[in-house]
Amino acid sequence: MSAAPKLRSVDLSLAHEHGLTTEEYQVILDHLGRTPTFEELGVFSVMWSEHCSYKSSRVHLGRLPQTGPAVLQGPGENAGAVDIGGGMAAIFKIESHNHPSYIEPYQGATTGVGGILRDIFTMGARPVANLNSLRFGNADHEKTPFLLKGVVAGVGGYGNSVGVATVGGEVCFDPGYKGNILVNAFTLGVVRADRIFRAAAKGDGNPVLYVGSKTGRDGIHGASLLASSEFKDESEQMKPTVQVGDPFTENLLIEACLEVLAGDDVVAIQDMGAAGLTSSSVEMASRGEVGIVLDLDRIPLREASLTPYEMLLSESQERMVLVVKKGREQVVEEIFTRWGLDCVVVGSITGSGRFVATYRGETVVSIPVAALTDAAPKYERPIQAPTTRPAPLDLSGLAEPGDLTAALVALLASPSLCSRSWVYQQYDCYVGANTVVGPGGDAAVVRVRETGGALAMTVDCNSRYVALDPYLGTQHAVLEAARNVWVTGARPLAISDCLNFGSPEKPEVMWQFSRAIDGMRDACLALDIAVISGNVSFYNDTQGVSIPPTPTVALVGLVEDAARTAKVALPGAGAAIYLLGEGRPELEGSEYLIQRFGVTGDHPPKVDMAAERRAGELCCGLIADGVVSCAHDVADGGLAVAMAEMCLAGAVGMRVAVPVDGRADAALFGESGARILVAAAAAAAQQVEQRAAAEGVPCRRLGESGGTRLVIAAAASGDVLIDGSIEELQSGWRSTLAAIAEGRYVAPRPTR
Amino acid sequence: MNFQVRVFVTPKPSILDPQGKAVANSLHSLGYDEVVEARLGKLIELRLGGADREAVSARVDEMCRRLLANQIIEDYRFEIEEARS
Amino acid sequence: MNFQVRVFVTPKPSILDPQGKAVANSLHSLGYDEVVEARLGKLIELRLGGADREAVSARVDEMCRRLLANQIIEDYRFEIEEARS
Amino acid sequence: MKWGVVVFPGSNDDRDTAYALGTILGDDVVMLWHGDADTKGVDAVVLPGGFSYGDYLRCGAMARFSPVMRAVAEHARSGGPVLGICNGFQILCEAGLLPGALVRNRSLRFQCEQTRLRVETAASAFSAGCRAGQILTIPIKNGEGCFVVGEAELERLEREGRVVFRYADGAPNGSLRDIAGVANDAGNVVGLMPHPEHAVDELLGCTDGRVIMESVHVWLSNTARGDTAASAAALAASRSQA
Ligand SMILES: Nc1ncnc2c1ncn2[C@@H]1O[C@H](COP(=O)(O)OP(=O)(O)O)[C@@H](O)[C@H]1O
Ligand SMILES: [Mg+2]
Repeated sequence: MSAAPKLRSVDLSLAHEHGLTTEEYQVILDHLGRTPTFEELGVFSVMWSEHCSYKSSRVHLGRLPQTGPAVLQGPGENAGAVDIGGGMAAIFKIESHNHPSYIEPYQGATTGVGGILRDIFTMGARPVANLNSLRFGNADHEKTPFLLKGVVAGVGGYGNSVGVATVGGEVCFDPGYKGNILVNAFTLGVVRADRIFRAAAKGDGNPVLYVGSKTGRDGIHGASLLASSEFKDESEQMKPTVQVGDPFTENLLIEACLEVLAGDDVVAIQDMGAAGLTSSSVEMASRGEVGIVLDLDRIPLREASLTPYEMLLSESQERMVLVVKKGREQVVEEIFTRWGLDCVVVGSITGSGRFVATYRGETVVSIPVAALTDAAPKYERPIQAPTTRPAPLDLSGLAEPGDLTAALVALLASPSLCSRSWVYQQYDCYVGANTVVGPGGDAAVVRVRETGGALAMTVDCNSRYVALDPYLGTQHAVLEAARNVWVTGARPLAISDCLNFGSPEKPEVMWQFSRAIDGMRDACLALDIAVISGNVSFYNDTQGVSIPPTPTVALVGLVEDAARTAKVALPGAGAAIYLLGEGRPELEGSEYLIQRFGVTGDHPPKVDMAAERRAGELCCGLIADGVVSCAHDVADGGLAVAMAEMCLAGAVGMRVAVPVDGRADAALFGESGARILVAAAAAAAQQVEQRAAAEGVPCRRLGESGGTRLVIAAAASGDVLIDGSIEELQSGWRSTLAAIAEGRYVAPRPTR
Repeated sequence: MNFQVRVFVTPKPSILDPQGKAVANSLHSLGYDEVVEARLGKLIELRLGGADREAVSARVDEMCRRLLANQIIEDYRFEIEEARS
Repeated sequence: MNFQVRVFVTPKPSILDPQGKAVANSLHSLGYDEVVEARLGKLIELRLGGADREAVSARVDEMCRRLLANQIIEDYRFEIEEARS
Repeated sequence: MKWGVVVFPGSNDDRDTAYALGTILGDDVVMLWHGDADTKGVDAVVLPGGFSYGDYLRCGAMARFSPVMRAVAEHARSGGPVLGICNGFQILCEAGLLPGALVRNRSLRFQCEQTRLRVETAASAFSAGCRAGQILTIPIKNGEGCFVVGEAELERLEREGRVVFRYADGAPNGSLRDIAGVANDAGNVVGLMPHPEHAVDELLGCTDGRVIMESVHVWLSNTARGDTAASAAALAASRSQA
């Protein structure tokens, strides 16, 4: 068929090298009624890859709640959309870029950020905020400094330059990620609800435009894991190469695309993400139930020697495909040209229902679109609960520390709980001029000028909880995210999830996955929120060992009045400190247990969703009504750490008495959920108590802010448990992350 | 003996070089139309001691592989000169 | 004719070069104690056409002065080679 | 009062600057496209922050050749106020409208944080509304914010009272003598690394940046009223102190 030299003739063994199974190859033969061309095999292999087809996860994802009164667009488009009032919508999504970031941390992170940004502005929304969720091996692992520095510089390098504020995120260190780090990137954009763009190609004869950077050999088969030694023999040049991000071009793409989309000329638009030109064209055709024909001779190339196979599969960054109304191509081209971007007609929409590509006058690909999408394999992978369980917690062997202040100082200086400022100070959190609450608190809060309201957003997952119990652990992830949003004064709207797991071919991983989905579903139902977008990342294994299951939850909430939000920092002396909700004496799963004793117990903290919701909604209501403007949830590190964080953020001390039932360390460092600390000015204290009583939320006045020390006593006995100055508390807290990045961090040994 | 080493680290030919592209564009807009391509790399100048040229070469090659170049996206070369001083 | 030009842009000796220092420190911590100093500069490779070496040299010198180097903080040199092709 | 905010390819803070000047301060604002050699009759020009042309070769190196910069230089020569913020400061240095250059932060990292600035002189278009010695809290966000300049030029800057802003708690980036912002010899062109446009909105925390932008009103009314004499006198007075 093609005049271009064939690299290999197509047979079963080549199909295997492309990651297709014998059965899958047979299905391809049946669909085509002939042997596929080399290019067609490439197209099938990427479209049917786990990454593009969700073949192992699709049967489970359907269990997630995907609709609701606020949902304008659920899963299925480039990103999801929710109604935020005033005729406006928020578009958001989280996505993984794990493997590339392990290979080349800087470029892996940049291209991760670039990719998720494109998913947002293709929907017509201006990206306004980025979050990132990062997981590395243990803090003292030899590769951690290199990976941490590279990833953080990459996230910042792209976001800062492209001009979108990075307002929050999370960073975790755990030996379980030492061979497979996680880099999950989130972007949120804002758009008028009636101007949301969807990517369904339509209109026989409408031209297809290629916009943005030229195509090179970047990341060919990045999505489908190429395993072909022949390629290397053929030529060194054939090796798949790392993608490099170009934030400057992306910046121009954003401006140009938003300008084009403000007009009335575009039918559909889609970025070229994983599997590049192929998947973007096929997905648009599939959504619109049309065919598409591409003339590969017109693809702008970085190197003339690219083969049609490479053009179809290249993952070069900063490229988009547009379907434009016939006759309007010039208007569109002119805008892109003014922004200095390549814009070329490369094909058209057809009524054939086929994905067709021609090269030098010959047809190299002709496949029914449905065969690539709807007919893609879908697997019910075997599921098997693990047979071994961690040992239940036996507290008798774990001596309570004599010096609880020192224990708190050590906890604050631990890699998990220390200040993240070394990370987020490398990110521009100001650009856009809407950041009401930036990084350093719970959720970030970004104003929406068009409505006078604001959006709160956070990413959370405690993978230690998930490893102990995927069902409960995932509920915790949703609930912690919700709490982080509630305490800023926002009402949770919807989530986007990034499900990072090991190989789906392992029954135990599929069990974790399935249980995590159930946990996410039940938590979402309890909170009346939907999952509107997300991403599944399987095969996070090294040498047969899977990462801890990590269903990262990105949650977005709505603040009605941007002037009514709360921060973590204590406002000053004389405020009454209240605890909303109540804890149990439980240490299971806590940061304290693992740091100090090196054990976890056999289950995470208990979950009480009704109590979570009551406490959260009370707190949110108090903030929205202007009663309190300082709130912080209790999460990793427990009550004492949460109090210390409020003192450190505000540079003000507090003197409190806490209930102790049994061990003091459990009261101070246990991680029971459904608890929120608020600080209320003296005049508002009564209101807090009355509203808590009316809403049935346990509410206890613990003490007052003031001075320069954190003093925590036991309520019943009056014994002082913790007494530390702000300087003492922050000594290690401030410096640990820089020490990790510079390879100077030495982990203390657990004492037992 | 003292040596002066110049290490050249350049983006691999097939890797996108946004910086080089930008330099070429700028040169064009300044009227230097004769420029066909620009690529931007790093120059690392090292002053170091060593027994002889071969020994230095082996060490510098190791430095390049371990630290100075990222071979996933970059190539390197170096030149060794005996230092005058 | 076609030429291959390599432009070297280096921080002026009087300007502090924190990147060079960081490279030297990293090399030391990897055990390369023989390294006395490292300085980090830029290498700009140009492919361009021109009548002859002199003409190219004059043009490239101008490019350096106008765009490629900032003479407040940087020095530049370049080498011209006739391209094989 | 009408401002022009220049839009280079890769400018990021251009819209934020226009918001600060227009919505918050209530002045008129027009955007000036990099490709047009025209300042459209504005009273003052801002070169905003961002990554013009990706800052790929050197910060500001490519932007200085934009057609609009010819018009900006002309505006500056005739005494019109020009403010360069962050990338804008870098561009002004590259263009030779301000002395010195901005190089990589000593930390080798991008740094985004609040800083405290000390106003060193009221004798510039963008400090005329301040008191010398006044402390302003304004954020920085840059990777190349370390100001360097030759020895002789540095002494001249100091002697002539053209160091407009200094980091009050020590330079976070290694800047010579903690310099955060400088002026040209007439005082009408000012560049600074911190972002006053990101410190104007009550809701977002801090409003110390307003006085920098509002200074231009004072400067222009001095110039209009007394002619250049008033500002020249102020300039001379502050220089003789220095
Ligand atoms: N990778 C990151 N990028 C930006 N901000 C981060 C990152 N990691 C943590 N942060 C910020 O640091 C603060 C503390 O993070 P974390 O301890 O995870 O908060 P929480 O326990 O409330 O979820 C938050 O404001 C968070 O947004
Ligand atoms: Mg929190």
